[in-house]
Amino acid sequence: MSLVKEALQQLRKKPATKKYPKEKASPAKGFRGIPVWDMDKCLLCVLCQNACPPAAIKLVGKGREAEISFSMDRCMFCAECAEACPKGAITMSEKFELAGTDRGEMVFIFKKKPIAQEQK
Amino acid sequence: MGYASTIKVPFGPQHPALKEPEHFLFEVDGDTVVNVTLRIGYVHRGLEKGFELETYNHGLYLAERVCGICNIAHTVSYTQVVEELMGVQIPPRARYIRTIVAELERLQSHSLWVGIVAHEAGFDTLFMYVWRDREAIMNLFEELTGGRVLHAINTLGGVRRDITPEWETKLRKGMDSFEERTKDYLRIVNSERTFLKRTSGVGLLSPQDAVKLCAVGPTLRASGVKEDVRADDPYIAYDEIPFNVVTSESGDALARTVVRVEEMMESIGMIRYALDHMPSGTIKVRPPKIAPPGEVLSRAEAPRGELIHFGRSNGSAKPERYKIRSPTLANIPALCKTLIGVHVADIPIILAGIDPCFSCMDRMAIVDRRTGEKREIEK
Amino acid sequence: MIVYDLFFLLVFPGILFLLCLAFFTEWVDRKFFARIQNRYGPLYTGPSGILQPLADFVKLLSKEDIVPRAADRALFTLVPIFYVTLPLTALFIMPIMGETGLIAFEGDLIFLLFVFGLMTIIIFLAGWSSMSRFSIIGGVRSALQMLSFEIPLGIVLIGPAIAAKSLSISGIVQWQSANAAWGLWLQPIGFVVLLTCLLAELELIPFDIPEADTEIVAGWRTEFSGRKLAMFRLGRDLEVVLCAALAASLFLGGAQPLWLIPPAVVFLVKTIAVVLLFSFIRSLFARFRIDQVIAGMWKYVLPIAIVQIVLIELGVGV
Amino acid sequence: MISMSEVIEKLQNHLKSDFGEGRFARDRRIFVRVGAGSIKEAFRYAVQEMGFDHLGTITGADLGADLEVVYHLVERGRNVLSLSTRVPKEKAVVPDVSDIVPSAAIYEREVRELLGINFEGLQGASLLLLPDGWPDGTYPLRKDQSFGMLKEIKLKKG
Repeated sequence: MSLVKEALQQLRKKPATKKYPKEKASPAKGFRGIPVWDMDKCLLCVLCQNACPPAAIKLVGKGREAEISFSMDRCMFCAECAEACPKGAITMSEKFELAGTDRGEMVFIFKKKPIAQEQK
Repeated sequence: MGYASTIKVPFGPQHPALKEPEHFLFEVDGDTVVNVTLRIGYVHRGLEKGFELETYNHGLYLAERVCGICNIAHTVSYTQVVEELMGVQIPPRARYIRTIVAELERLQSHSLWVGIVAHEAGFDTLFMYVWRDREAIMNLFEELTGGRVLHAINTLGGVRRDITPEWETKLRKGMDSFEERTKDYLRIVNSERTFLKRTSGVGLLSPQDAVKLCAVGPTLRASGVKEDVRADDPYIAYDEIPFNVVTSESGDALARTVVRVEEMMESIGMIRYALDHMPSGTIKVRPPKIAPPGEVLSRAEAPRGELIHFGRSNGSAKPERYKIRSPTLANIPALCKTLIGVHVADIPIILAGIDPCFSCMDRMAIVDRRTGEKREIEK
Repeated sequence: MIVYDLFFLLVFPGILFLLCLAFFTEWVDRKFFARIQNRYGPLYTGPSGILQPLADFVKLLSKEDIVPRAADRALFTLVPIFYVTLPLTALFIMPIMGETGLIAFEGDLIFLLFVFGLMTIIIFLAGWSSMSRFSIIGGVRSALQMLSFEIPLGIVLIGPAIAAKSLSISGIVQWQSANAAWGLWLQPIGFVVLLTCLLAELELIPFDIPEADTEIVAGWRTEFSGRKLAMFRLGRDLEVVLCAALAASLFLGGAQPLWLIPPAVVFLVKTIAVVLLFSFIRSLFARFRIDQVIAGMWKYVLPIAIVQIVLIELGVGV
Repeated sequence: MISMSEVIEKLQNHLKSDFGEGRFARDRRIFVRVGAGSIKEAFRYAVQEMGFDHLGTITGADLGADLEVVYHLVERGRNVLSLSTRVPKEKAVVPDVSDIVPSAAIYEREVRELLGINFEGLQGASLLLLPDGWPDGTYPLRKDQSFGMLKEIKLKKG
């Protein structure tokens, strides 16, 4: 019978669980979500590709048109790439609802913006 | 056995009492267990072979994923082995942060376990309360390491994130509220008569058997043997942080519960002490890429018991042989011993007694208790 | 007048009302039990999840209905039907509309005891006919549990009958409204023993050994699926309504008009109160082992029940 | 708590000729190599006389030419003695020690399954860690087995 007092107290308290689809818990500040490349800072060096343990990052193509193809289904959100990047171009976003049914959609391509005409 | 031969009751690989796939085949005579046969390997992923193909840095993430609940213990052991192989000395502040995170994980793992034992005994309300309070620790982990379960905070040469002052205040506040919740659980666990009826005197393990069968961790300490890797063979910062090893005399399922809850109280005290005496300075040292030939054995006190990592390097960037022996594996003979001669209804509680973490254990091996009569263990 | 009888039989205090009451009590039980455990309980089906039990029922009806090869097919399909009809028939003797039930005859209390016994046999047959290890163990356990709580239940039910000098539940309710005295104040011990035995009958937490999910998967219900499982869950809810109505009628005065409030509403309030009581007790305890239950019932609950009867004989509670 | 040099010295005069070489890498860690013939005697001596009664684990290793077995023994939680011995790959037979420490059967089964070292006296032939129907003769932890080869292994049916 040792729980009676506690059980009655709980009745008055607001439930600790959240109504998930309606109320969403926002992740903490330093949360390691899916990595995002900021292509302006990116030097297209392959440091992140070598640092990634499950080899989820691949640099495709050469020169300015090269693009980073990041396959999210291999990624394990360990933030090694963010640490290895000399220019800090990779940041771990806060998105964590990443479930999907089609692995094809899980490959993200990051390209550099084409240089505007007047700059040439 | 005469006419009434034993019937074989399969437990697992999918069974509500087992959180992970394991197969126990119980020979039940009437309502008491006569013999248990164990078949494991359902989550064996060949990690040891994997270590040999990965560089040291990437092997860290393999070690972290051996087990979800005690991954700090695995990364602490792994980094110790590799740092000793490479001859790297980590800064004192990193040692303290590792200890704090290791103790926090012990809190999280033990409270998870208390909830599961309560659920096995049908005490669902305590299960809900304990797991609700555990969320506070998971949130603390999320803020510090960025991950609720897999905290990639230990790395070769130190830790990746430093403890900021405001996180420290949150930690202290979290510890205060968690402490008095733990006192509450201790009171409930010791006083709730229905829970006592289901756990006291169930699954007895005598000290002699515990030592003879090489049991480890809370299962060993609940039988009255005072052995804890943190006190006997201190690693990271455990030699500078005072704590007392919790033991209990009765060696039954209740003792294992009480020992774990009291260990949570100890961990809270240790975290506070570590926060007060936190040295300042850098938190990371750059490790070399390759390790000179050598072999190192590191022992850590995972929440479930003594965890052994044994690494051997051959001068290249990849380990030559890496062996992990997890605490659940060492507790299996003790588990099989306590399972003989109990009621069928008590099996889940005794199974949960050693806090089995089969993904840890499976990563390597084990045993089919030779069928036939009970003589093997006393061989 | 047939129309009225049909209406009474089929709609108001009859089948339709009882089914809705069964779903409603399951919803109340799940919400209250959840609130005690600091969570919300059903939320999204209907206003604050009130249609969840109905949704579960309909979902189960649409699910595949597997009969194990080794099962005794005839018995396997008959048992769920019995499990629903038995509590339904027993509920007709409960006074809901006024102080007399739809069918009230001298001795319907004994008929109720017979129905309780039959229910447990049906549960045992359910476990036995599905021929799987877990359900056989579950069935045997439910039979063992019945042997332990049936006698104290019988004794304690007779208490109010002796006080009211009538073996019919309606008679007891009328006696209580005549003397404006609730059975609870006259025989408090009887109420406590009745609650314990009803918990054992309903297989709620301290006594949910026949379907202990962490030990024998789902006990005697393991092999049932689809429509049969839907019937079992409905039967369980009806059984909860039956036990709550029994406790309300015998000890809390049952369906008595209170100034302007019609007796049916009073009955509803009392039954829901008893359901809440069940739910609260259910959240406090861990599960006993079968040998502890049998020993406990015979050593403690039975003597207390006998003490209660002795007290009434001595004229304490009349 | 006997000191480490004492441990090595005791083992040395107990095993005399068969004592390979002993060293300690750091405090509380002693590595001793022993000849294949007297490994069981060394193990029994360490467990029963010298108080190393807790068997941590048994590690198997493939050294190319021969196979190595390392027994990690722990003394009342403090000193760890790693007794190792080498056995040629063709005749990989090591005496079984589960009669001294019952839980040794656990680790011997694994080493036998993954590396192919045969422990004579170890009963029970059913596979534990590897899936049923694993083709015997292929030992996953051997250096010659690569991940690619292991992927192609088809499990025997029945």
